[in-house]
Formats: sequence, structure tokens, C-alpha cells
Amino acid sequence: MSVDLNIKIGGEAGQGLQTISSVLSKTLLRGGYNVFESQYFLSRIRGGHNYSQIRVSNEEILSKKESVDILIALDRSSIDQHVDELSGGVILIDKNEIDIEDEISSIFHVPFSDIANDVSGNKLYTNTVATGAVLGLLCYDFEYLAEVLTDYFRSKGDEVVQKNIDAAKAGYDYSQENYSQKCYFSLQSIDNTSNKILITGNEAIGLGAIAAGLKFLSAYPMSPSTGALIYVAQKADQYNIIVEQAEDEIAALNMAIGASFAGARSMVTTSGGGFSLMAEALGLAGITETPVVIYIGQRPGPATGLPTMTEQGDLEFVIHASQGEFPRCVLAPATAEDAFYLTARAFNIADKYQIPVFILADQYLVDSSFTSKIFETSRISRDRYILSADEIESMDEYKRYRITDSGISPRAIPGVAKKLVIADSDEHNEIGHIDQTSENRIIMNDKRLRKTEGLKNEIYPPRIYGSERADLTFIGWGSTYGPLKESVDILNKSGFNVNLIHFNEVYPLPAKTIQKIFSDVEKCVCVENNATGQFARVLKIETGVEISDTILKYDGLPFTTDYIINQVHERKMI
Amino acid sequence: MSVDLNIKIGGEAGQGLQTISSVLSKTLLRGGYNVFESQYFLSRIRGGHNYSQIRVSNEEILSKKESVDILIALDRSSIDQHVDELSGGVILIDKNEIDIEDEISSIFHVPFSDIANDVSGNKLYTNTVATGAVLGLLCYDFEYLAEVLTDYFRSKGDEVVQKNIDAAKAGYDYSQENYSQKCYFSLQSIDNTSNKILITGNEAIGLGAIAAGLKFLSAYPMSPSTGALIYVAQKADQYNIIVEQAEDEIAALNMAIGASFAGARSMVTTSGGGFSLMAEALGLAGITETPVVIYIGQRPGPATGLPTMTEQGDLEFVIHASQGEFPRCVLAPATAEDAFYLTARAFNIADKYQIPVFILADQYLVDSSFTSKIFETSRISRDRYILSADEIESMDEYKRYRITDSGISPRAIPGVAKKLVIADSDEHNEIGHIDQTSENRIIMNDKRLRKTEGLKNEIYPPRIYGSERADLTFIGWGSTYGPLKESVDILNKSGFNVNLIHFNEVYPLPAKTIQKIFSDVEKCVCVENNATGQFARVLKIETGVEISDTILKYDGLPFTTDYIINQVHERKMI
Amino acid sequence: MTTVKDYSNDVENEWCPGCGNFGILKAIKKALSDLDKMPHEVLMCSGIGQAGKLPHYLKCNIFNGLHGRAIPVATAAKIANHNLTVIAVGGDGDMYGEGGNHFVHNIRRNPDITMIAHDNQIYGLTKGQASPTSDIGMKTKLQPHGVVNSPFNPLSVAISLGCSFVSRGFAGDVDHLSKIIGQAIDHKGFSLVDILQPCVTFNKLNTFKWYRERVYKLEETDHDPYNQTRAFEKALEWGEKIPTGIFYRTDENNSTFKDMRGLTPTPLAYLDEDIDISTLVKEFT
Amino acid sequence: MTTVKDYSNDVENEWCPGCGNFGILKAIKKALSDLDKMPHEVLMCSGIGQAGKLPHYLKCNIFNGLHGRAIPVATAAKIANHNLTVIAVGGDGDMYGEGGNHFVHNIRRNPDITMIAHDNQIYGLTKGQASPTSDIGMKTKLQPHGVVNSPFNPLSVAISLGCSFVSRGFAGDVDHLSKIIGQAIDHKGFSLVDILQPCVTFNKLNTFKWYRERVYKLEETDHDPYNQTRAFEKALEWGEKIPTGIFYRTDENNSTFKDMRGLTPTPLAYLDEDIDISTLVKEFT
Ligand SMILES: Cc1ncc(C[n+]2csc(CCOP(=O)(O)OP(=O)(O)O)c2C)c(N)n1
Ligand SMILES: Cc1ncc(C[n+]2csc(CCOP(=O)(O)OP(=O)(O)O)c2C)c(N)n1
Ligand code: SF4
Ligand code: SF4
Ligand SMILES: [Mg+2]
Ligand SMILES: [Mg+2]
Repeated sequence: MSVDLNIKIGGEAGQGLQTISSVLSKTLLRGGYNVFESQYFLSRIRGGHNYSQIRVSNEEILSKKESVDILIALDRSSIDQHVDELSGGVILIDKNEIDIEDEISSIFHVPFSDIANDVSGNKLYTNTVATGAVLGLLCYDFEYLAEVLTDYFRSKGDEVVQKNIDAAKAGYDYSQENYSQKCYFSLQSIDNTSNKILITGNEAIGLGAIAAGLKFLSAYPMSPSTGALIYVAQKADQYNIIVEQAEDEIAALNMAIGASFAGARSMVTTSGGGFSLMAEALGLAGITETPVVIYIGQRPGPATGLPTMTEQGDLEFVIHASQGEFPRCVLAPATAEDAFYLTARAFNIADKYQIPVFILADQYLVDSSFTSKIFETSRISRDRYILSADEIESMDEYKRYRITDSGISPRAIPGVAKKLVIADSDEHNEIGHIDQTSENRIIMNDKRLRKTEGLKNEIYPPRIYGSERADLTFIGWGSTYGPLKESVDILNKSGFNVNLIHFNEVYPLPAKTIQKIFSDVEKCVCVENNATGQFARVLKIETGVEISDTILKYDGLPFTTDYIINQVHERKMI
Repeated sequence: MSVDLNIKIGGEAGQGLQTISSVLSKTLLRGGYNVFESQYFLSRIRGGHNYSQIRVSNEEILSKKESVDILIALDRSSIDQHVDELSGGVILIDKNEIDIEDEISSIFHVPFSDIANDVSGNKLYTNTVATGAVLGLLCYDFEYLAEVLTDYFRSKGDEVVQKNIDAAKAGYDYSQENYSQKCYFSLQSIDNTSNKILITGNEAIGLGAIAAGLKFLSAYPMSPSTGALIYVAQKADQYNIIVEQAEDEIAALNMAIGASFAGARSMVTTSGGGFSLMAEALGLAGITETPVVIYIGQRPGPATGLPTMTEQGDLEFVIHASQGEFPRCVLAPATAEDAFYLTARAFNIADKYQIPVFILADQYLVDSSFTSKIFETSRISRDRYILSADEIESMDEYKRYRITDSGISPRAIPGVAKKLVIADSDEHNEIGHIDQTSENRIIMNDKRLRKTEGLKNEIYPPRIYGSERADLTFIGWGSTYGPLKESVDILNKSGFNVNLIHFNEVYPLPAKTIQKIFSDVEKCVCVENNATGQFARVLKIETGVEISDTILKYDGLPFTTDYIINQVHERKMI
Repeated sequence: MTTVKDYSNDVENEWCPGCGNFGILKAIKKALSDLDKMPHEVLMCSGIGQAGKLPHYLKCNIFNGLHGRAIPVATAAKIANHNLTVIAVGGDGDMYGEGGNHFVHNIRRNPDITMIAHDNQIYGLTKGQASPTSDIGMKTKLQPHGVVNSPFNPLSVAISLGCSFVSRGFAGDVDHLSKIIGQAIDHKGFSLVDILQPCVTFNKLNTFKWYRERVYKLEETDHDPYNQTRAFEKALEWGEKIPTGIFYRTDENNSTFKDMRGLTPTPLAYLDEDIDISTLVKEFT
Repeated sequence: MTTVKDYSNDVENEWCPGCGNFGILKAIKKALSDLDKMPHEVLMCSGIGQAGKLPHYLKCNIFNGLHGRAIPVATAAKIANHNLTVIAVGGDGDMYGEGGNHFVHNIRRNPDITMIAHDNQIYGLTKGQASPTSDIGMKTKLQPHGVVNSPFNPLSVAISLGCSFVSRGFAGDVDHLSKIIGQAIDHKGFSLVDILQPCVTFNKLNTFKWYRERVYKLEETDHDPYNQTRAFEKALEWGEKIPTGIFYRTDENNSTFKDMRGLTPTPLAYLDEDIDISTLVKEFT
């Protein structure tokens, strides 16, 4: 039997809905389920209306769902705003805390805070009671919850752990006693030994960077990228990583470039606004040929825009940022798993081509938790392409910018050997000293731009999901993968024939390979989380492939499968 | 009889070749000639090899020429580097100062410094002697020179003026006596009453801004844009303009936006590197809908690149700069005259659409002096589109971001009336307060993007030069106009049939109009001063018009007619 | 007479209950109404952060711009229209971190604006990273072993640049604070009001209590605010005792703003002259 | 023994004859060889400007980056490889204008690098606009009526932030200057050397003569460089008399650099450990 359950927790910022959500998700994961957890929150610390959504299934899920089965309402407005989303589901509330004049039949009352007080002597345990209540409603094995709570609160001491377990159990029991017979859902734990993890895009990026041998991370905090920054900071000691909070984004990228020049694998984390301030230093990486990884968590602009929402609005900016012309590479992870492997790959590409490489993700991807197969370090290689002291000393003369066929010059780092390493933001000669002649300019510019050719061969072709030939092909990039893949599944199950071409390496593009792939495409639509269809334009320019139709969304929210399928039908695409 | 003479003055930075060049140019202009003066200089204050080139004709000229008729060599390397460019021309040097072992027949010796010492008692007058010597060689009416020297040195007092005139006359006489019979060129003054001016692109931009009612200019100095900044600073008092040197480029654009918000027509001047630091503030102008004019003098990147050279490498950057999506407009002047009128127009477009507008010029355009018809202020209107106090007070409620069909909201400035003006870099509601809802996001984003439609209708179609139908059509934008126009003339005179489609308003592009124009085009080539053909890409994306062939140049130097024609023949385009 | 009520609007306040920001909001409203300014005569410019939201909770003209960039906007708006009372407001991260260069250089420029820094020694809106003014040792998620950099001292830096009005207030003492703000606004030239602002959510170190135990008023001592060296010494005082009030001021000839050529009695924004460039064009013939 | 000659190369020097920069170049070469550093152990980071070209005229590792950004590059390079002797060099426009925020915040960060500012009180490479340190009244093409902003005082600002080594040299006194630079490099922590550097082409006000008539050496007075207030007062002295030498220093516990967790004895750049993330991955199960 296939399970596909959607739990929503709504409340104000500061009410702790994130804890309920995390504990629930982890508990469901431990019982063998696939979980997809996503967040909606406002740019404020207290108040307002926020929610978290947990989708649970025994099958792979990579996107969120619109209809809700269980709604945990920590405030009144959670009911008002989400009651319509319930399709036969229930609302869990504490009527002692929330005034409900109108009788809504789907409301299950659990006195969260009274129970918390009674059992654990403190209202602080209210949320834990609620967590237990949900799992009681699902007849879920309580042991998983007890285990997760133990892990979660271990650092606070045994007493706190126990009180949480007690509170949870009381909530659990209350549900069981009062509502179990009414409950439409029942979740038995399944395949318990599967090696699954639940991880956000931000954590996956941080972890990927650590695995790749990141040594220096400089950043100025900016939503939604801060999660990756903090993740690395928390683990920095164990891996000899220096994490430096910069005074501004200009410093952040200049620092990363300085550290990379001196030999440390380096990275910055930011969002579009912060990256705006890095545009000049991007060109510095370009002309000095210093590898650096730039992680951008996109959010809706222009300017401050919607700081906590999602968008894919920075692609063309990233491709064209900074004056002049130089190679760069843009990777756009599809899932958290993808984010992990692509981040590690970004460092290798950066080092091999001595260029800036972008991880271009978005708030939806990086703040959501994905269930993934356990990450395998063995799939990650660390390729530095740096000259050893012996190699340098054996050279007659070391030229940092030696002209080569590939455009890639041998890279030494300063201090390793007696030969000197010279880098310059001015146009320079092979040694690295300033050279303003036209002859030199041409060969140096050509050398740098030649790297794009190698890079194009490096880029993996897009993933194709679904049948080879379809009546309708979705085109997507980055975080739209989950909802698009599911849309394909659902539409095909309903008897249509659709497929998906999905790009997670988006720039530069190998034109011939892609043209070949598209030669089989009948009719296609580009699905993008922006208002103008940026990837469709990039594809056209880079490969000549023209996509005439788009499904766009720029309301700050991610795509859902429901939305995509609706659009397809409404606009009679199939 | 048609005159087309090319004078080159070469020497080290600090030797004062700029003075010789300016005085010569002005003198030739006053005698009725058309002059085109361009500069080649290195990023240093003293030494190195620099030159200035003056092309003189009785016909319109808008570009420089490669072959040289008279070379004034102030140092040895000027001879070494330019002797090959002489096609039957002569070299004017002071053999007492420059060692010449080998006898070069085309060398005319004039003892500049001895004459200066003898006549005016100071070696300082050496360059004036040289100036006189050139004009003597040309049998040019000395009175024009005397007049120009008087204007040029007036502020230094009568004695200095007189000594300069004496020095010039002595140089003039020396040439006349020793070389007039050998001279192949003779320039009689012509139509003296023609209302012509000689002006650099930078000065024209500054003047255009002043004419448009510029009130606030903030900038951080950066070549090659500083000339415009300084021009405005020098005239600021007379026109109630505040020119503020900013601490950095971030401040510069944020200041211009602040001043504009408060009601002053505002502008920044910079180059690509400085603009990199303005990318975030560009988005601020975008989302707050604050008009601002951004003048960028392009130079070769990436990063510091070649600070004193030319390139058209920032087009795509400027079009896509800053996170998110919002309307903007890019104007790329073809000549100094164009720069004047387009700058004024930029302010009107900025105010009408409440958007940032770019003047995207380049070092070649802005450092070169063009002969132009006298600028007519009457052709310039000042359209502010700002609500009066009465208009504001008559409104029930003032909404800075009222949703309208055109996307343009009524603009008030703060303090004028009692109603308040509220602007925000976050997504905001019609009033201007922060609004994070999806519903609001969509209507506000749509409102802003709708302005692009109006803007496209505003944009003038490209200039077409030459016959309607041609065997080969040059496509160009910005400063390539001069050399392309001349190439058309020359090729057509040689019996070919070529024409030119030239864009000086480059973004956004009215697709239909342009498609129509291109429907008549047989074969075309895009000529651009960059390495990757940026405008060709923009044209393709914006209009669907595809140009398969390009003539590109990215050695830091501008196009010459000779270069273009050579390429056309070499690559058998016709 | 303008009253505090004239400055009130019905925009939903997004700050945490109990936050020091509320005291600052009150003090600003009080100072403006005490000065009898009308809302439309006032322009508040802010950056991004919890502090940067303040202008929205006030009835006045607002330019809520980019993180760190309130000061350049404010300075230029004042130049464009010197009839406006212009205030730049922001957090410590905003004003001293991202916007540090503008802080330093606008003290030199000395425009007639007031800068109000909500100095909660933390990045509030981004959920609690160290700010430039965080005390050494403060632990955050991003500084798990505690802050090691020595804190930025806005007062000593301002004094070292001869800033013409340098003060510190405390969000827990609204009356005192509003008097300081009033004087700052009244002051001709760049005036700095750095405000000790407890962030009840993220800063568990510098709490209301912590500040209350330490603050004292300079005006209740024999401090001479016209003495730069003494002001400097006072600015270095931090720990057991924290001075508030006016540290330093110079009253004479202290606004380079008025030295600007081109500034007419009519604000630039209102000028609508005929512009004749014919004499300029002539220079090119 | 390293000698000055070891630091010489044959790159064409692009400075104007007679420029104060030559004295600085000499002093740096002398200081480095006196310290017996080898060229490959030294990394010079610079920005853009006439001063920013200096590293090219020296034999050593070079990162000549962006205008205003030498300090962040230098700090991070030092973190990546603390075996290197790292020097950040640039002009007054570069270091105090465009890069002002990095100046201020790296004093707080206190990495073990030396910052050398060629303070010619003018923008040289862009042909003579006012710099942050230009004296009031100085006329330039861009400031035709003279500078009105009060000059940036790098020394008083550095001292007000507790910078652990604050000094001023004069390009006209190479021996004295090279001794200061030597001590600055030797100093553990962020050391500032601001250098009075005549620009013979554009600065007609602050000439060799002008400086020579005014400079005196602090070490020849009873100045105590360990006293912050006295140092502050000295830093404000400008006009008839201009002090040079070491204004301020603190010798103990003054490098937060070494407080950085994750900094191993082997420089980060040389680490090549096996990286095992399996325990981290486990945390997500
Ligand atoms: C260029 C840029 N970088 C980063 C951010 C993210 N950001 C928003 S507010 C903030 C810091 C807030 O701290 P502070 O200025 O002290 O204000 P508070 O919230 O504490 O009042 C940051 C880093 C941003 N909006 N823009
Ligand atoms: C971002 C940026 N803005 C502006 C410039 C132009 N620029 C180059 S050097 C310089 C100033 C030079 O002055 P300073 O730093 O004092 O050095 P100096 O030439 O006097 O030694 C400027 C403004 C630049 N290269 N980059
Ligand atoms: S996060 Fe801190 S500063 Fe922000 S509103 Fe809450 S308590 Fe105040
Ligand atoms: S311009 Fe000034 S600073 Fe630059 S080299 Fe010449 S004299 Fe020195
Ligand atoms: Mg703060
Ligand atoms: Mg300088």
C-alpha cells in the first residue's frame, strides 16, 4: 500500500514550530519513511504566520504537496489560512489556547499546554506534547519518537530528555485514547534498516564542501544561505577549516580569493544581494585565474525583495556578472543529494580550470529537508591540480600564466618553492607582471576564453526522466526537479506521455550534445521559478534550442506538482 | 579637392603631447576643417609610449586612420613604433634631443628646444615650437594658431601668451624656410563661418547632463569616465549642481538614488569595475522605481584589465546586473554629438519610466574629440513627470506604487506636500510599506515589468546608412559607428554594395520593428569591440534576429576603417 | 503643535515583544514632536535589519533602502532638499559592518543629518550572528567558540575623526534617549546617536539588566563634551561602567554642508530654472 | 644573508622621477633584507593606484588585486599560509577610501600582517583628485574650490580601535622609514605604517619641502607608545609639526590570529588529510 501523507504545522515565528517539525520528520525517517520537509516563513523573528510542511511516503518524494492531511495549528490564523487545504484531514489544536467559536468538524482538540504542565511541570513542553499527539494519531511506534527526542535534547541533560519523552507520551496517549478510532491514517514503521538521511540543501552544501577539503570559508550572513555557513562553522574545528565572518560581501570574496591564491580551497556563501557586491571580485578571480566556489541561495529580488521566499531569478546575472569576458561555471543542484555531490564537484572544476564556480541554489532547495540515500564519500575525489615543490623547482622558469592549448596554466602556490608566484588584476604577461600591449592582451584573453571549450566537455548532459519520446517535455533546472519529476509520474499514470529534461549543470552548455537530445523533443515547456524565463533564454543563446512555452512562477513560493499539472491542463498543453 | 590628413604626436606621458594635440586640433577646426582626435595612452603618469592622433578633413570624419602623414616624435620610440605607418609622410623631430644614427629620409629636423630657448627664453615652450612647426609645414594660416594659443593660455597672463605665440611663430617659420618646398600637404583654411565644435565624448556627456537639468552627480573617479565628472565639476557652480566625490562606488549610486528620490536629477559616472560595485544599488533603483542615470565608460576587463584602453565588453553585464528582474534601459552613443543628445534623453526616459538608464560608452568614444555641428539646446526637452503639490493634495490618498496599466505610478517627492512618500527595497504594497504576501508580489512584479513594454515603444529603431538593400550589411552599436560608416562609404565607392544598421539604443529592443528592418538584410556581420559578440547575442534573444558572422576586436584598441575593410576582404565577405 | 500621536500609524509591528527597539521608537517620536516637526517635513532613511524596519512604524517620509546604505541615501537626500529633517537609522551590523565605510566618510563630510544606530551587539534579523560591536567571548551559532575580534567602537572612531556630535543613549531610558535624539537632530552637522538596545531574543549577554547595572549619565558627571581627549577616554570606557549622554560636540563652523557651492536657498529638488548652455558650447568652437 | 639586491628585479618602473614612492620601495627592500627574509617567503598584496604597483618592482610573491582590496586578500592569504610574511600595500585612496571598511575591520580582526599606506594625500594614478587624507582647501580639477571635508586620520582611527601597532614614516627619510617597517613586520598582529609620500606631479601642497619642515621623530621625544590617550593626542597633531615614528603599540596577547580554531601548525594550504565525513553523515540519519 502506498502512503502519501502531508502534515502541516502552522504558527507564529518564535512559537517553536521548527522543533515540532524537525522531531516529527526525523521520527518518521527513522521508522523507514521518506520525508520531505519544507518551510514557509516571513522575514521576522516573532509573530506573523509561518508554517512547516512534512510530506511522508514510502516512495521517493522530492517535492511538497498542496492538500493537507494533518494540520497542527499553534495559532488561530493557521486554521483560517489552511482549513481549505484539508481534504478530509484533521486539525490538531489546543482549544484552551485558541478561541474557536465556529465548530469545525475536523478539529481534534488536545490540551497541549495543560498536559505539558501536568506531566512535565512546564508549559515549555507544549510543543513536545503536540508532537506526541500527532504520532498517536498515526498509531506510529512511539519508540522512534523517544529515540529522536533523546538525541535532540541530549545536550540539555537527562532530566530534560525524560520530561520531553513524558510529555510526548502523554500527547501520544491522549490522541490514541480520544481519536485513534477516528483516524484515517495509520503509519506502521517500515524498512527500518535502509540507509537514509534527512538533510537540508544548506547542510548538504556545507557537507559537500567539507568533504571536498574546504579550508577557508568567508561570508557575510544572508538568507537563505546562512544555514550552510553555520553548518560549516559548527564543524570547522574537526576539519581544520577557518570560517571567517566578513565585514561585508566585498571582503568575503576578496578573502576567499586571497586564501585560494595562497593554496586553501575556498568558498563564499551568499544570496543575490550579497553577490551583487561580489561582482568585481568575481572578475578578479577571472583574470587572476584563482579558483573559488561561490554558493548563492537565490531569493526573490530586486534588491531586498522577499528575503525568506524562493525564486530562480539570478541565473542571467550570475552568468554575465562583472565587466569583461572570462570563463565561469554554474551548477544548479536539483536535490539535497545533488547539492552534496555537485558542491564537491564545484571545487574540482574550480581547481582544474582555475575559475570561479557557482552553486546556484534557491531558498526552497536549501531550506527544505530531503530524504536521500546516505552520502558516499567514496564517490568524491579531490583533484587539486597544483604543482608540487619538486615540479616547480624542476622548471627553468615558473610562469603562472603560461600560454597553453587548453588555456590552463600550471598553478603553483606561493612559498612552496623558491620560484615566485605573481598574480595581477591588470592584464599581465605570462609571468604575471602588468602588460598593457595589444599583442599580449590578445593571447591572454584568448588563453582564458579557451578554457570554456574544455569546460563545455566537462559539463554533464541533462537528466532525462520518463520515456525517450513524449508528447510533452518539461524543461527544468535546479530545484524544480522534484515537482517536475512527480508531475511526469502522475501525468504518465493518467495515461499521458510526458517526460522531463532537467539541467543541474547550467553553464556553459555543450551545444551539440544538447541539440542532439532536443532533436527528439516534440513539444516542450520550460518551467522556471521566475517571471521572464531566464533559462529558456540561456538555452537558446548557448545551444540554439528554442523553447516557445513557459510555466513561470514568481510569487515567492516554489512549484508544487499540483500547480504544474494544473497549468498543463488549463493551458491544454496535452 | 578632398583633404584627409593624419597627424600623430608620440612621446612619453608627461611630455605634454596632449597640449600639442589640443592646440593643433582647435587651430585646424577654427580654419574650417573637420577634426577627429584620438588618444592612446598607458596607465601611468610619466614615461611609457603614448600618442595622440589628429585626422583632418574637409569632409565629415568620425574615426581614426592608420596611415600617418605627419609624425611628431617627442621621443625615440615614437619613431621606432610608428615609422612603418608613414605612407609617404614625414617625421618631425628635434635631433638635438633624440639620437638618430640611421638616416631616415622622411625625417625633418626642427630644433624645437633651441628655438624655444632662443625665442622665449625657456625650454618649456618646446611643444609650442613643435606645434608651430607642424602648421608651417602645412602652410596653414598662422593667425588661427595665434588665436587658439591666446585662448589656451589666457589665464596665465599676457606674457605667457605672447611667448607662446613667439615660439609658435618661430617653429612655423623654421618649417616654412626649410621644408615648405618639400611638403606634400598644404592646408588652406576653408569655410570659416561654419558652426562647428570640437568636443570629446566625455565633455558631450557632461554637457548633455547639464543641459538636462542635472542637479546631483556622485562618483568615484575611474578611467575613462573621469573626464565627464571633471567637466561637470568645473561647471557646477553656474548651474547649481552638486558634484560629490564618493568614498566608493557603492556610496556613489546610493547617493544618486537618495538625491533622486528627494527630487534632484541625479547621475553617476564610472567604468565597468566601479559599476560592479553598484550592482546592488541598481536593483535598489529598480524596486524603489527611482530614476537615475548611470554613465559607464567601458574599458577592457576582466577586473582592472587595461585601464586606459577601449572595449565594448560590458553590455550583457549591464543588461543583467543585479538579482531579480526589473526594467532598465541602455543607450550607447555613436559619436560625441549622439552622446550629448542621448544623455539628455536618458534623464527623460529615467524620469518617465522611473528606472535606471545607462549611457554605455567606451574609452575610445569618450576620450576622442569629434567635430560636430554646434549642439542645439532647443532640441532638448526636460520632462520630469513629477506631481505638483496641488496634484498631490487633491488626491484622497497618495500611493507611491499605485498599480497602473502602464506600470508607471504617479511620482511625488517628499516634503512638497503633506502626503508622505514611502519607498522600500523590500517587496512593498502600493503605499510603499513592506508586504511579503504572494498576491502582492505578483501584482507588483508585474507592474514593474509592464514598463518594459512602454519602453520598447520608446526606443528608436537603428540608423540605416547606405542603400536599402545591400550585399553585405554591417551591424554595429555604440562607438563603432564612425569606422563602420566610413567603411560603407569606401566599399561602396569601390563598387561594392554594403550598408550599415547601427544601434545607439540597445536595450530593450522593439522586436517587431527590428525584425522588419532585418527582413531586407541579405548577409550581415556584427562588428563589435569585444571577444565574444555580445550584441549579436542580445539581438538574437531580444528580437530573434540571428547574425552568424562577427568581426571582433579585443586588443584594447578601437576599430579603424582599414581594419574593417581588411577583414571584409580577407574573409571574403563580399 | 505636533504630538506623538501625529507620528503614529497602523502598520503592524514585527519586532519581538519586549525588544529594546520599542523604546527607541518611542524616543524618536517624542523627540520629533517635541521639536514640533511635522511628519511630512521628516525623511527617515534606513537599511535592512530589525532596526531598519523602524521608519515603517512612524508616520513620515521613508526611504528604506539597502542593508548598510542608509547614510549615503540620507546625505544625498539632504543635499537635494535641505528643507527636510533627515535621519538615518539602522542596526549595528548595518551601520558599522556593511556600511562602515559610509559611517567613517560621512563624519568627514559632515552633512546636517542625524544617524541613529540601534546597537544591540548582534545581527537580529538574520538570527543572531556576532556584529561588529559584539563583546569578546559572545557565543553564537556562527561563533561557536565565542567572538575573538575586538569590538568596533563607534564613539571613539567618531571622536577620532572629529565628528561634531557624538552621543550614546539607552533604549531602557526613553526620556533621556529622546532628549539626546532631540539635541542630535537640532545639531547642525553630522550627529551620531549610538543606542544600547537589548535584543531579548538573541543577545543573552547584553540584556536590559546588564545595561541597567552599568549605565550612567555623563551630564551627571563633570564631563566636558567640548574636550576631544576627555571624550576619547570616556569612549574607551566599557565594562563595569558604561557612560551615556553626549560625549563630544563642537558647535562652531561644523557643517561643511553649507560650504557646498551650488547649494541654493531653494532646495535643488525644487529648482526649475531655464538652463542655457550656449556659453559652454561656445568654449568648444 | 639576504641583501637588498635579492629583492631587485628588472621590471620597468612606471613612477614619475622624484616621486616619494622610490624612497618607500627602498625602505621596504632594506627592511625585508635586514630581517633576512627570503623573497619567496614574502607575499605582497596590493590594490590599484601608483602605490599599488610597488610589488611589481620587488622580487617576491605578488597578488596585485582590486582597488581598495589588498587587506582582505592579505589577511586571508596569511590565514591560508601563516609561514608567509604578508604585507598589504596601497595608496591613501585605495586603503582609506575604497577600502576603508577593510581597514577598520581588519584592525579589529588583528591578523599578523603589515599594512603600508603610501599617503600622498591625492589620487595619483587617476590624475589628481582629492583623497580621504587631502588637506582642507587643496584645489584639484574635481575640487575646483578646494577640499571641504575634514581629512581622514588613519592614525587616530587605528588608535581608537586599539590597533596593536600604529606608526607613521616619511618617504624622505629612508633609514628611519625602513626601521619602522622592519618593526612593523616583526610585530605580531596588525601593524599600520602610514607614510608621508610626496607626489611630485599632482600634490603641490604637501611637497618634500613641506613635509621636511614639519616632521619630527617621536622617539626623540618622551612619547610613550604604550599609552593610548597620549598616542591619540599625538595622532591629532598635524600642521606646524608632524610626528613620525611609532605612535602606539601593545605587545601582549595582541594577535587574535592565533586564537583561530582550525589553524594548525602546518599551514592550511599545505594540509592534505584524508577527510572522513561519515560521522557527520550519521547525524542526519
Ligand atoms: C547586502 C546584504 N547582505 C546581507 C543581508 C542580510 N542581512 C539582513 S539584516 C542583516 C543584519 C542585521 O543586523 P543589524 O544591522 O545589527 O540589525 P538588527 O536586525 O540587529 O536590528 C543582514 C546580514 C542583506 N540584506 N543585504
Ligand atoms: C573599483 C575601482 N574604482 C576606481 C578605480 C580607479 N582608480 C584606480 S587607482 C585610483 C586611486 C589612486 O589613488 P591612491 O589609492 O591614493 O593611489 P596613488 O595613485 O595615489 O598611489 C582610482 C580611483 C579602480 N581601479 N577601481
Ligand atoms: S530579534 Fe532582537 S532586535 Fe530583533 S526585534 Fe527581536 S529582540 Fe528586537
Ligand atoms: S603621480 Fe605622484 S604618486 Fe604617482 S608616481 Fe607620479 S609623483 Fe608618484
Ligand atoms: Mg543589530
Ligand atoms: Mg594616493
